[in-house]
Amino acid sequence: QDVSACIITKTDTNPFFVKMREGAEAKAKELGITLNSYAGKVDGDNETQVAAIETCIANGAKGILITASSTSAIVPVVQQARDAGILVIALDTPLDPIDAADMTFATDNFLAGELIGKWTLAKLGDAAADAKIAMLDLDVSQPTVGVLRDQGFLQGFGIDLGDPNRWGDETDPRVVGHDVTQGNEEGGRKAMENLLASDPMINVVYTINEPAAAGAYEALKAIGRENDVLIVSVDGGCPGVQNVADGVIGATSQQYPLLMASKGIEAIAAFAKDGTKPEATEGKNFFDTGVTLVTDEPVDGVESISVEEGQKLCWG
Amino acid sequence: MTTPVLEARGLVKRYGKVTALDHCDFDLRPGEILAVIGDNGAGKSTLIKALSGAVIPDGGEILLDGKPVAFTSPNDARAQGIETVYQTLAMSPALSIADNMFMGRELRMPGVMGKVFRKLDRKRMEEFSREKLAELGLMTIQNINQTVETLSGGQRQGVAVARAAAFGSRVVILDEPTAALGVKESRRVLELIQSVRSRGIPIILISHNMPHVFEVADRIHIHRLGKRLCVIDPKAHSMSDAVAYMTGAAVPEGHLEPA
Amino acid sequence: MTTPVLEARGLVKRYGKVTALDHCDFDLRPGEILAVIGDNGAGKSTLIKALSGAVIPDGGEILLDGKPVAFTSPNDARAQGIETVYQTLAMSPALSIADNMFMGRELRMPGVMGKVFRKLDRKRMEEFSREKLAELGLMTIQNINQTVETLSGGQRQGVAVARAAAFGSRVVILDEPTAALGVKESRRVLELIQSVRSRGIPIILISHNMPHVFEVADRIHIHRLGKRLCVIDPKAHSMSDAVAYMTGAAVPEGHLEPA
Amino acid sequence: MASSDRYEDVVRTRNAEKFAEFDRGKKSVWSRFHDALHSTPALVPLIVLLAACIIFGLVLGSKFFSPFALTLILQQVQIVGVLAAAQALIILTAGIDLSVGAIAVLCSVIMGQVSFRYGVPAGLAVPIGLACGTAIGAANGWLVSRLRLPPFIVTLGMWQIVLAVNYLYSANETIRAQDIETSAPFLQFLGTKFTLGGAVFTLGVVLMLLVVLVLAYVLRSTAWGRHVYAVGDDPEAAQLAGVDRHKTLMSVYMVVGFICGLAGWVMIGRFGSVSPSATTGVIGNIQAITAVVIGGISLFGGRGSIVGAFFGALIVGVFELGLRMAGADPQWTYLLIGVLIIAAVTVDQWIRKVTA
Amino acid sequence: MASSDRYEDVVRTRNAEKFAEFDRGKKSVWSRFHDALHSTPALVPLIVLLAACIIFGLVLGSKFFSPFALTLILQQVQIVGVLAAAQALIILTAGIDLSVGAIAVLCSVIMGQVSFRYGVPAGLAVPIGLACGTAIGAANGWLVSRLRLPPFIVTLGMWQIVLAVNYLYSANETIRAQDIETSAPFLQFLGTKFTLGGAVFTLGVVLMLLVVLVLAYVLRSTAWGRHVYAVGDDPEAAQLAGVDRHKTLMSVYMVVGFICGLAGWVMIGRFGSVSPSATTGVIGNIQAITAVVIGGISLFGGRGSIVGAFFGALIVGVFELGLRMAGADPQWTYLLIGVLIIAAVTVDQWIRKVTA
Ligand SMILES: Nc1ncnc2c1ncn2[C@@H]1O[C@H](COP(=O)(O)OP(=O)(O)OP(=O)(O)O)[C@@H](O)[C@H]1O
Ligand SMILES: Nc1ncnc2c1ncn2[C@@H]1O[C@H](COP(=O)(O)OP(=O)(O)OP(=O)(O)O)[C@@H](O)[C@H]1O
Ligand SMILES: O[C@@H]1[C@H](O)[C@H](O)CO[C@H]1O
Ligand SMILES: [Mg+2]
Ligand SMILES: [Mg+2]
Repeated sequence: QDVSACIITKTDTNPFFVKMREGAEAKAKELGITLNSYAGKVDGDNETQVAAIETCIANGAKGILITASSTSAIVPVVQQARDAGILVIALDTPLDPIDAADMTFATDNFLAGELIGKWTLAKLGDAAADAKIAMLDLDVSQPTVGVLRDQGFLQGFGIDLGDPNRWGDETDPRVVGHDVTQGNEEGGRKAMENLLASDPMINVVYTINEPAAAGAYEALKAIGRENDVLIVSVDGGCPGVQNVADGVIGATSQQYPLLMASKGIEAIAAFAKDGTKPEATEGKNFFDTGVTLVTDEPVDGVESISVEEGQKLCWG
Repeated sequence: MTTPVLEARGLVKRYGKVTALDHCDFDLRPGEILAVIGDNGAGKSTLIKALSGAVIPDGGEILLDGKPVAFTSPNDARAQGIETVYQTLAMSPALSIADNMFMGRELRMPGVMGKVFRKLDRKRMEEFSREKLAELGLMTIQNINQTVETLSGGQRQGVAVARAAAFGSRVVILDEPTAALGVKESRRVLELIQSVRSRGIPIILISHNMPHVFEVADRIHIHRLGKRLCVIDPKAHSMSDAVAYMTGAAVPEGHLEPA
Repeated sequence: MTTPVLEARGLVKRYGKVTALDHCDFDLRPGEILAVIGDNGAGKSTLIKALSGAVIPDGGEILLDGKPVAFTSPNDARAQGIETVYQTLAMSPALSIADNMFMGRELRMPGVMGKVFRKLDRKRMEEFSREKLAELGLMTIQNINQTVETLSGGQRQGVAVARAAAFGSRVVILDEPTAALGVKESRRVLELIQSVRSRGIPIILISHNMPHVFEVADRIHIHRLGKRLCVIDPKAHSMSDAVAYMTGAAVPEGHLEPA
Repeated sequence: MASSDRYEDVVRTRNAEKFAEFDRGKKSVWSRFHDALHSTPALVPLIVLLAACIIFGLVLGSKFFSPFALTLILQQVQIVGVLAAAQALIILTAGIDLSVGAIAVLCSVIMGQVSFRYGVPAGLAVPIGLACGTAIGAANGWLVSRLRLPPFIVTLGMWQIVLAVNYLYSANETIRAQDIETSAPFLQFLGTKFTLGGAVFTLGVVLMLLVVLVLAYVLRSTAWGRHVYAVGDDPEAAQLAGVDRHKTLMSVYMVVGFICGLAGWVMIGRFGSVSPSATTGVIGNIQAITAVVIGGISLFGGRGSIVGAFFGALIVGVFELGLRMAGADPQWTYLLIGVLIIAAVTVDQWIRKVTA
Repeated sequence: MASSDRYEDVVRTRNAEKFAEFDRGKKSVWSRFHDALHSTPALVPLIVLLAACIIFGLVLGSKFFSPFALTLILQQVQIVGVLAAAQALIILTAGIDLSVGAIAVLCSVIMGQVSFRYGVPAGLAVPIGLACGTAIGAANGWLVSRLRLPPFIVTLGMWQIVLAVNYLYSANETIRAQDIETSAPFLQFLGTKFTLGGAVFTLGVVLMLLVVLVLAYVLRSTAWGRHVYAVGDDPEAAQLAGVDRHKTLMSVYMVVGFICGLAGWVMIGRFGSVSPSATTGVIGNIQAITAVVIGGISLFGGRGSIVGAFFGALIVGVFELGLRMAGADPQWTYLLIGVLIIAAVTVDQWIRKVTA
C-alpha cells in the first residue's frame, strides 16, 4: 500500500538541509515511499515546523523526519504525531528530552566543536596561551546547534565555559568577542570586520559553518592577514572541504547529513512494514552518524582524516 | 463699552520668512456679526486659526470675556463654545456626512446600549444631519451615507457650515463659508448666519463677497498686511471705501475706531 | 452656424447610486466665453472633467472641432491644447510655485546642459511664474520658492489660474476660478479671461458669481440635475431669470437654443 | 445684466423642493450584490477566501474538507489572526507596527518567567504579562503621538529592543511544556480543547474570534471607533474637527499592546511551551501586515474593516495549508504564496472596480 | 451698502504695488543656519551623523577615527547604501519596495550562474544580471501602475517569488570566491581596491557614491525628478496637472530594479563569492527602509532627499561598528541599535522643530 512520509528541516536555504532532503528523496524513491518536504522560514522557526507536523498528521503520513528548530518547544506536537501512530525520527538535532522522538540520527554537535577546539590548541602549541580568538556564531537568539559547537570548541581549547547553555558569558581574555553571521558569507565577513575593528591582532577564528568561514576569510584578505590567521569550522560540505584544501580553512568537523536522511527513510520503511523501530548506537541514547575532523595538517591526540578522504565523504 | 466676547492684542505669527500676523488686534462684541475682509494672503485665516486654537501664535494674547486664554488645540476652543468652519473645511473624506457632522460629539443610544456598550445612535445623527442640510437647501445630496469625498465642492462646504451653525454656543467663526456655494445655497447661509445671531451668538465672517458682507455685518474689520487696518461701520461707509482701504488704494481718514 | 470647438452629446456619468451626468449635451463655439452655471451638485464639475479627460464618461460622445475624441487622461486633452483649472486646483502641495506652474512642460537649459543633462532652467521658470502672478495682482506672495502648501487659499487658486491662462492654446476651462479670490484678484482674473479670449481662445467658465458671469459671458449654459437645461443670451435675459431657471423656480419658455 | 438686478431675491422665497431620491424600484440580483459590496467592504476578501477554499477542495478532495483540516486552519492562524487584528487598528490610524510579534513573544516569556523564576501563581502571571504588553504599546504610542515620530521607525526600534530584551531576560531558555503542565497549567489555558460537531476548537481560537468581533463592533459603532478612522484619514482635519488626536493614538497603541499580550498567551496555549526564539518575534509583523493588506485595509489609513484583516489571515492560512497538503516543496510553496498574495489583491481590486 | 455700488471699479485702476519683499539685511548666524536647513533638508541627518561620529570618537579615541575604521564603515554600508538609494526613489512615489534585497541577491546569483553554468563571459553575465533586475522592477512597476495594486503587497509577493526563484535556480549552491577569481574575475570587479590618503576604498564604494549623486542630480534638476515628487505627493493632482503617472511609475520601478542589479554586483565584489543565502535577501528591504526613513524621507511620499537616505545608511553603519568597537556584545548591540534608531529620529524631529 501507499506509504507516505515527511521530512521537516530547519530551513531549506542552507545547503546542509538541501542535501539532507535530496538524500531522503533519493532513498524514498528507491523504496517506493511518497515523501513531502517542509522547512522553516528562518533558522529557529518552530511555528512553521509545528504547522508542518500537523499537516503530516492530516495527510496520514507513516513517518516524520525532523531537524527541530526548537528542541523542546516542538515536543508537544511530536507527541501528538506519535499518538496518531506516526514514527518520528529526529535528524541532526536531538529533541529535549531525547526520548520525545522514537529515535535520533545525529551528529554530536558538541563533539564537532570540541574536535576543532582540540586541533587548534595543538596546532598553536605554546602560542595558545596568548591566542586571540574570534567566535563567529549563528544568531543572537542562540539556537542550540550554535551554542553546542561554540561551547564544544571552547572546551576543546581549554577555556572555562561559564554557563554551557549559552555563549558570551566566558571571562577568558583570549576570547576577543562573539558576533553573529546567520551562517552565510555576508554575515561572516561583517562579523569578522567588526571583531577586527575592536582587536586587529586576532589570530584564531571559530566559525559556525563553512560559508561563514569563507566570509571571514574575505575580511582577513582585505587587510592582508589571510595567511597568519587560523580559521576552523564545522560541516564538511564539498565547497568547505575544498576550502580546507585551498588553505582558507585550517580544519573542519565533517558531518553526514545524507547518512542521517537515508537511515531515517529506511527506518520509516521498516516501521511501515512491520512496526519495528530503529535501535540506538551501543552505549548512547541516539544513533550517532558520526563526526570526523578533516585537515591536511593532523596533530597528535586528535584523530583526523585527510582532505582527499574528506572529499570522498563530503556532501553537496 | 461692553467687554468684547473675544479679543486679541498684538498677535504675531511667523512662518519661516513669511510674517502672517504682525501685531494684530481684534475685537468681537457680544451678539454682533463681525465681517473680516482683506486681500488674499492678508492673514485672515491665520488670525482666526489663532483665535480658535488651530495655530499657536508666536506672540500676543487672546482674551475670552476679558479673561486671558491660551488655547493649545481647537478642542480647547470648542470646549469654550467656539465653533469654526475652516477654509480647508476639516472633514474626514472617507467618513460619511453624518459621521463628519458629529465628529467629536457623537450621540449615543439611550439606555444600556449607549451607557454600557457606548453604541452610537446612527439614526438620530442621520436625521439631524439631513434636516440641517435641508435647511441649507442642499437637496441635491442624494444619500446621507455618502462619504464626504464624493460630494461636490459646494456640498462639502454646506456640510461644514451646517455643523458649525448647529453646535456653536458662544462664538461661530466662518472662514469664507460661501466661497464654493451657489446663489441659492449662499442665500441660505446668510439666513442661517442671521438666525444664529438672533440666538444671541456673535459671529465672525470672513468673506470676499462685498454685497453679502455689507448686507449682514454689524461691523467690518479690514485686514491688511497681517494686521487690522481699521474697523468700519457698513452703514457709514460704501463698499468702494472698504475695497479701497483693503487694497491700499486709499487710506482710512483718522482712526475710525481704535485699531 | 460654425462647428463648435468642443461639443458633447448625451454624456452619462454615474457614481454608484448617484447620477452626476444624465444625457448631457454641451457646445462651445470658437472664440466665445461660455459660462456654465447651476446649483451645487448639479454636475458642472463632472461635465468639465469629462470634457478634459479627467473622468471617462459611461456614455455619450465628445467632439473636438467636429471630430469624435476619446480622452483617457487629462494629458490627452492637454496635448490637444485644452487647459483646465479644476475645482480642486490639482497642485502638488510639497513642490514650489514654479514647479507647479510648469509641471509636465518644464523648461530645460539651453545647450549641452539641457540637451544632454536635461537640466531644468529654474531661473527662467521662476521669472515667468513671478511675472504671471504679478499680472494677477498676487503681490502678497513673498517668495516664489515657497511650497504651494504654505500659500493662502486664494494665492493657491491664483497660481492655478495663471498656469491655465499661460498655457492654454485651444480651449481654457476654469472651474470656479475666483471662488477663493479677493475683490482685486477676482477682477484681475476677469481681465485675464478677456485677454485670453482676445487671443482667439474660447473659454468655459464655471462660476456662482452672477454679476461676473453676466459681465463677461457671451452665452450662458444653465445646468440642472445633471443635464443642460438651456442656453441663454446674457443680453436678452436678466440675472433673475438665470437664477430662477437654474434653481427650478421658473422654467425657460420654449427652447431658447436646442438644448 | 446690470449689477443692480436683485437676482438673489429669486431664491429668497423657498420653493417646495423635493429630495432627489434614488429609485427604490425592483433591483436586480447584480445590483443588490453591488450595494452589499459597497456597504460591507469585508465581503471582498471573504469572496477570495471562499474561492481559495473551493479550489483547494477540488484539488485535494475530502482530505481538505475534513473537520480536522478545517479546524487546523483556525489553529494555525490563531496567532497571526490576533496579531492582524492589532495591526489593523494601527494601520487604520495610518501607522504601522513592526513590533507586534516581538511584543507577543516577550509577553509569553514574561508570563512564563514570572511563574517559574519568581514563583508567582499563573493566574497573576498572565495579567502581569498583559500589563507589560500594554506598557510597551503605551511607549510606542507616546513616541508616535507626543514626539510625532514616524510609527515605522518607532516600532522598528521597539522591535529590536523588545526582541533583545526577550533574549537577554530569558537567557534563551525555553520553558518546557511538561513543566508548565505540572506547575502552571493556567498558562496553557487557551490551549484547552473542546469539540463542536466533529471539529476540535481551542479557547485560543474562540479568543481570536472574540477579539475580532469586539474590535469590529467598537470600530463601527462607538465614537472611539469613528475617531480612529478620522485620525487615520486626515489627522489635521480630525484635530480641527475636535478629535483628541493624542488620546486616540495613545489608546490605540495601548489596546494594541494589550492584544499582543493576549497573542503571547495564545502562543503558550498553542505550543505548550514558552520559547523566546519563537519566529513570531521575527516575522510576526510581516505576517500580520500581509493579512491586513490582503484584507483590504489601506496602508494610508482610514479605510477598511477589521473583519477583512481576519479574512486576510485566513486566506494566507488556507493557501499555506492547502499547498502543504498538496505536497508542494517549500520553496515552491513560498513562490506560489507570493503569486497568490498578488493574485488575491488583484481579484480584490478587480471586484471593487467592476462594482464601483 | 447698496448692491448698486460699483465697488469693483476701485480695483480696475492698478495702483503701483510693491512686492512685499523679505528683508535682506544682516542676518545672524542662527538665521543663516535656519535658511540652510530649510533649503537643504539632508543637512539634518548629516548633523545626526556627525554627532554620532563625534560621540564615538570621544568614547573610542583614535581607534574609531583610524582610516581603517572609517573605510570599514563605507565598506560595510555599500550594499545597504545602494539599496537605500533605490528604496528612496520608490518611497518618494509614496510606494515601498520589500523586494529590493531579494532582487539584489537574485541578480548576483544570475551573474554567477550565467558565467559558471552556461560559460558566458563575465563581461556579458553582468549586463544579463542587470537586465534581469530591470525586468523584475518592470514587473513590479506594471502591477503597481497599471493594475493599481498597493506597492506593499506587490513587492511583498515579489519578495517571496524572487527569493524562492533564487534558491530554486541556484539549487542553494555557493560559487566560491577562489573559483570566481580564477575563471570570471570581472564579477569581482567592484571589489577592486585602491588607496587614497591611507584609507582603502573599493570601486563598489565609488559606485555607491555615484548612484547617490546621479540620483540626487536627476531628482533635483530634471523634469523626471519633479514628476517623481509630484506623483508621490498627490497622484491625482499630478495626473490632472499633466504628469504621465504610468510612465513615471514604470520608469521609477525599472530604475530601481536596475540599481538592485548593481547592488548584486557590489555584493560579489564585497564577498568574493556568490551565495543565494545572503542575508541581504531577507533583511535588505528593512535595512534600506530604515536608512531611508532615518534620512528624513516621508513614507507618505513626495518629501525628502536621496542624499538624506545615504546619510541614514551611514548613521546605522556608524552605530553598528561603533557599538561593536566599544565592546558591546551582539545582543546588547542589537538592543542599543533599536534605541539609537529612535533617538536619531527624535533628534531629527527636534532640529526640524526648533528651526521651523
Ligand atoms: N503653514 C504655512 N507655512 C508658511 N506660510 C504660511 C502658512 N500658512 C499661511 N502662510 C502664509 O501666511 C500668509 C497669510 O495666509 P492666510 O492663509 O492667513 O491668508 P488669508 O488672508 O486667509 O488669504 P485668503 O483670502 O487667500 O484665504 C500668506 O502669505 C501665506 O503664504
Ligand atoms: N467621485 C465621486 N463619487 C461619488 N459621487 C460623486 C463623485 N464626484 C461627484 N459625485 C456626485 O456627483 C454630483 C455632481 O457633482 P459635481 O462635482 O459635478 O457638482 P458641481 O455641479 O460641480 O457642484 P459645485 O457647484 O458644488 O462644485 C454630486 O451629487 C456629487 O455628490
Ligand atoms: O547542522 C546544521 C548545519 O551544520 C548548518 O550549517 C547550520 O545548522 C545546523 O543545524
Ligand atoms: Mg484664508
Ligand atoms: Mg464643482
